[in-house]
Amino acid sequence: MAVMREITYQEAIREAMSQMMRESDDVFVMGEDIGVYGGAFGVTRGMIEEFGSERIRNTPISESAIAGCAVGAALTGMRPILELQFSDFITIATDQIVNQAAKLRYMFGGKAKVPMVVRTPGGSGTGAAAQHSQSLEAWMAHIPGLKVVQPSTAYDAKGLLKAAVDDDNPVIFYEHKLLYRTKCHVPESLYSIPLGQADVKREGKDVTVVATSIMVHKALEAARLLEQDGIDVEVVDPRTLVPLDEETLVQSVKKTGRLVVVYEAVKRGGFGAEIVSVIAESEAFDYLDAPIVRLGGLPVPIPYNPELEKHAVPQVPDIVEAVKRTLAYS
Amino acid sequence: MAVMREITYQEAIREAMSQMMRESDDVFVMGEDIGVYGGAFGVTRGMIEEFGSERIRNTPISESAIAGCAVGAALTGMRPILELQFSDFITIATDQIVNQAAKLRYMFGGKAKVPMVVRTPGGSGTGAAAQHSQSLEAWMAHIPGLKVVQPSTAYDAKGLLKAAVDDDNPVIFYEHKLLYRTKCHVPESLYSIPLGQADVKREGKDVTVVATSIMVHKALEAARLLEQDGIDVEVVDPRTLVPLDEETLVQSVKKTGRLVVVYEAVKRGGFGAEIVSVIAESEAFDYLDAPIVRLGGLPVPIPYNPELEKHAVPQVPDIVEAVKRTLAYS
Amino acid sequence: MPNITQSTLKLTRDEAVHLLHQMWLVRFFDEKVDEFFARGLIHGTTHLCVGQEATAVGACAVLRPMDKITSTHRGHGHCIAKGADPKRMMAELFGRETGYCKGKGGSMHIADLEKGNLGANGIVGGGIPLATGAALTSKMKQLGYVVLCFFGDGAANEGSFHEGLNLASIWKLPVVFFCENNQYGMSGSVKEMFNIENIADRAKAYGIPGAVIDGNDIVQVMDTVETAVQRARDGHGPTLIEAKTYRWKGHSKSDARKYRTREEEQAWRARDPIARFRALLLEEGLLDVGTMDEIEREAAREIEDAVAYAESSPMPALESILDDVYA
Amino acid sequence: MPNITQSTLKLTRDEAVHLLHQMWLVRFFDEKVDEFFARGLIHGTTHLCVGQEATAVGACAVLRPMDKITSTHRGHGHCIAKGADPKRMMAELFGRETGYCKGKGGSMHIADLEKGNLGANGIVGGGIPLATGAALTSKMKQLGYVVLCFFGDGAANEGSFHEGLNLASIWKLPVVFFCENNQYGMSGSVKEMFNIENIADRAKAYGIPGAVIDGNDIVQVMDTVETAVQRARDGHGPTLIEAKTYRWKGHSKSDARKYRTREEEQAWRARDPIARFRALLLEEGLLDVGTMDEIEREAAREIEDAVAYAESSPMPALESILDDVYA
Ligand SMILES: Cc1ncc(C[n+]2csc(CCOP(=O)(O)OP(=O)(O)O)c2C)c(N)n1
Ligand SMILES: Cc1ncc(C[n+]2csc(CCOP(=O)(O)OP(=O)(O)O)c2C)c(N)n1
Ligand SMILES: [Mg+2]
Ligand SMILES: [Mg+2]
Repeated sequence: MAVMREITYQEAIREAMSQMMRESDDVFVMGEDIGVYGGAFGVTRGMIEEFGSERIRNTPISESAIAGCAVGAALTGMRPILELQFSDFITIATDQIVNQAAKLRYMFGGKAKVPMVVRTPGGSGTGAAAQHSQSLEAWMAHIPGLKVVQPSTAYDAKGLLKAAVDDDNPVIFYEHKLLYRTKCHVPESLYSIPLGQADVKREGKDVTVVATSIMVHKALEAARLLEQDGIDVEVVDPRTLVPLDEETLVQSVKKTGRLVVVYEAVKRGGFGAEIVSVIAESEAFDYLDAPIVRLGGLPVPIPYNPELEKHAVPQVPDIVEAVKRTLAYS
Repeated sequence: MAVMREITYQEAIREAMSQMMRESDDVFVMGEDIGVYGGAFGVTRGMIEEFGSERIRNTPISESAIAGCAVGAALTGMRPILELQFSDFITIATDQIVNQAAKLRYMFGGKAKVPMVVRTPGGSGTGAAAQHSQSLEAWMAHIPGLKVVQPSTAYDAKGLLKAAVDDDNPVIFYEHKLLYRTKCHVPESLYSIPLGQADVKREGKDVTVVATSIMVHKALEAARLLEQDGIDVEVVDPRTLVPLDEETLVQSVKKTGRLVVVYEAVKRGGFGAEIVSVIAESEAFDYLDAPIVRLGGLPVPIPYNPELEKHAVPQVPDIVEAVKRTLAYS
Repeated sequence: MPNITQSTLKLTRDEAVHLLHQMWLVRFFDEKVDEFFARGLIHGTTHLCVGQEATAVGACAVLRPMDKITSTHRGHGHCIAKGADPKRMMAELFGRETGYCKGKGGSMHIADLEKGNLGANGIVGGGIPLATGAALTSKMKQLGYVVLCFFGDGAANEGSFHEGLNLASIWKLPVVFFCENNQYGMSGSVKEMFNIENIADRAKAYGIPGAVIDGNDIVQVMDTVETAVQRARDGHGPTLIEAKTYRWKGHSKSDARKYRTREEEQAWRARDPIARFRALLLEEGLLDVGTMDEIEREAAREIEDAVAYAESSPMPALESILDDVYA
Repeated sequence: MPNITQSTLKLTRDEAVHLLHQMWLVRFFDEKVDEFFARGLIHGTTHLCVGQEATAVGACAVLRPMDKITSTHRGHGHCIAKGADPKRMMAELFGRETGYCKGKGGSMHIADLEKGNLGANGIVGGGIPLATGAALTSKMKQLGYVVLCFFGDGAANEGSFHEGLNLASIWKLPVVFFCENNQYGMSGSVKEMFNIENIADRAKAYGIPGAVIDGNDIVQVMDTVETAVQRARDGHGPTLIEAKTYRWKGHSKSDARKYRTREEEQAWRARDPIARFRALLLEEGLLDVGTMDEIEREAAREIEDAVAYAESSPMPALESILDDVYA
């Protein structure tokens, strides 16, 4: 049996971009410090050497203009990939993403399309504090016209990025800083994972844990621990928030009768609330044997101190405890 | 009995601002066209004549700078009220509101305070189409450090605005364009309605309808229609999303056993999802006799055509139907 | 910094006819819209460019069909000037299925991609980065087109103006930034909102040429835009043009115009760009009064036709509401 | 547009001692931080201002205690120069309860409100509108203070720069915009990101004075800032100062500095602002070598003390995480 190649999440993203750029001249990357610097997290490292500065476009620190420039380029036939250095900076480009990219097609009666991808790292854990550690994917998922992707593994990242670039709509592609160095098997050739297909990362029958991004890994670890107590956890990774694969979520809950939703974003108003609501409104409601449990970030800006920082978002023991709590309910 | 004075929502807001400005020199208003023009919706009409252009500050069309300027002024001892002409334009000032105003205090270890109010009209119904009709309050409610208010009546608007200006934190105060001309009794003297107190706008025992902003009025109208069918609807208006009066919501659902949540914002990822989740996680879960029903906006940008525009957000018949649906469930 | 020099453009008779006809179309279109709004027949809000016909028509007149524009909330003139059909524009304002946006966009969002109009924009300054991006496509794909970006004086104080012009300058993109300085934002006067005489002076901040022109003189507009377009097409990057003009009407439907005097309005009405163009054509002997009157009547008829078309067009089906969110 | 003229500032001996001491404090602080990061003893990221001591110290030296500053991600120098205690700064970097932000802010968010430092900022350009607002308070309450707003060359391409400067100009606010042009953003060179020679030329776009100075010459920095501060205090509004300087270290902790040459770095190191100031003081006969060496040693000791203080300070309690979100 051949050894399966393993590469990092970061390499998978770079590989996907490079392969797509080789296939189509319409695809290019723009962003701050993505040239010789290789991007703040090294994702584009080496790409300017292969593709040159016309297609790996280093931009000024002008998030609003570069986002709008991507929209204008997409509207006229290019397929730009915009690297926004930190997802917190979407706050500076919000108008261009939310009022322009998301709405142009509809406002124009269907005559335009805006095929662009905003790749941007979210999440805490690097000690960069409150303005560089947010998880604001719920905002984007609230906006009709946008699609929202949150890959949790290198494999998913490559395939979902291919689908995102091929998609004719603006896609916000949330990477997670702490996942960049995680590895798994990733095929060399280009492949696509359709947007809107959840992935059951672990099958189980006792309780469903729906987790996104880095929380998928924490949920899997919690599942391994719980297995020792004879608890069989199903871990479902939606992978894309928009479109959301409601069917897979509903089926899982109907099977297990218990639901824990785990996300890193601030709990209040996070996308987990939407997942809870989808279940509470669905036919799965009748199958619920316990109240739904939601684990999300504390209602605080992300603090700097490393211990506080960890404490601000759900950790493995929190998930273990939540699963036990929901199972104890009767 | 003396006749009770009725004034409009718009007048109530103006009166509150004027009374507070007479009481304190620290309070002032800034925004686009709020001077002789009186603001895009006429809310500040006449104020520049009383308070002069130093305290009713007409700004350039620079949403990011004026929001940041308000933050800087608040940080150093003023209590600015920023009128953002349309709440959609928060997208241009997002960084200053979300990364600065909301977080400064925490990031500085509690040494700063940012007592500012952003007053801004949201909602559809004026034919202004997709870039001028959004309801993005869910975004702000997701951000620790911000408070979020959505008054549904002139009475509430005056009292909540007083509380918002007195509050030492940044408060996003969402007005609704279609409510500006609605009237009700409003006391002349200044009064405060504490942030975080829901208001039961109508008591009932069969089903709880939690509605926000203009949907409160639609829910009340639906309740009147349903009364004719012998259905007794309780209408709860949270009034402030942050802080959220969870207690009142939970008690109401425990009483009625059925919940319909109605909001104008896009259903997917709207704040109604948070309300559903709060109930689904609470002790009220056990009292639920039917799946929760959520009514929110369709997943579309707000269209221009008036019929389509109405169709994009919940209307009275939708609420009537939803209530009947939840009651039919068994 | 290079400067744009004015020369006298030589117009052919056909061009003169076309330009005058377009100016009247723009004027009559917006006057008709004004009337319908007043009568409550049109929904929403609108921003009329009556008095500003020379900028829209003049600037678009020197573009090639493949060239593109980005427009603003005050965009009917740009749209007509770039070749749109007033019928489908009026239908859009009436919210009809036959409108440019199938009734979903309304006045602030009319786009006509086939003719190269990348759309009006409800966000002040919102079109500036878009124009930059469209110019980037032209450059990267070597398509040879130029993008003309319209915006108002008010927009020049948005961050998107600053960032967009800088980006276009450093990347030498084929875009012309055309500021219609009509002296006011909604109510904010340029005298209060700027501490400089000319907005075009900001060109220096980006190392690009700037030009201040009389926006009510269509020949000057054409001349200046042509030089800037040529420069852009030749790969030398953007230019910032500021055309001084005036909107005769209020900002939008309900505007008591307290922020300006009736005298000021009269003074600007006396500089009517259409009357001035007529006088020039007469002086130059290009067109006689009878011909010009007929052009005017013809334009008025077209707008009546547009109204009839709009009124008789069907409303969009309610179910269409869910269409066209995603491609 | 008025221009700022340079004159030779006369320093007293005490002032000289103070300035030199501060420059060394800044340098030693950041060199120590660099070392601790390399050894993995400090968490997160950091941006060092080694090589830029003359701008921070010079600009703050001419401020009064009541005056305020806004700072940036590269803010340790500004903070020390405005009077902060290095102990509490270092404690913050160590995430301790005794730090300026109780361990919640870290390097990018240190603020010292008592001394008038309204905070570093993790958002490039984010502090510019804040400075404008703080200046508005001064004006509205007639408090007489001036706000000095630090930002980098990279920030000058953010929309907040444009909007903030325009607002401060039209409202004639008491604020001085001080651009530390260290030639690069993270990796983007000013040569690529601007199509103009001097960022200060952008002052013309707002009708305010601009000045380009040698940011490694502390006397020139003081001189220029003093003129601008006086102008602001007198009610004449803002000034834009551009100080050309250089950061000796990489942008942040992991930077291979591929975007610039080692030769360029050497050339700038040769213009060391501290060495130049020492040479000047010697030349003017204000301080002798022995005294200057002692100042240097004293500063080094203070930074050692700061480290000891930080290391021995307690970590914040986990429960404190929920504190201070709301007032
Ligand atoms: C970002 C943004 N801010 C404010 C508004 C509200 N608004 C619409 S038009 C306008 C004035 C624009 O002035 P200018 O750019 O000079 O264009 P004009 O209306 O004079 O043509 C304002 C403030 C808006 N649509 N978008
Ligand atoms: C809005 C925003 N964009 C990007 C970044 C990432 N970033 C941090 S510092 C920096 C470079 C800033 O350059 P400059 O303003 O010249 O300051 P310097 O680092 O040179 O002192 C960048 C791009 C950020 N923190 N904020
Ligand atoms: Mg204008
Ligand atoms: Mg720099």
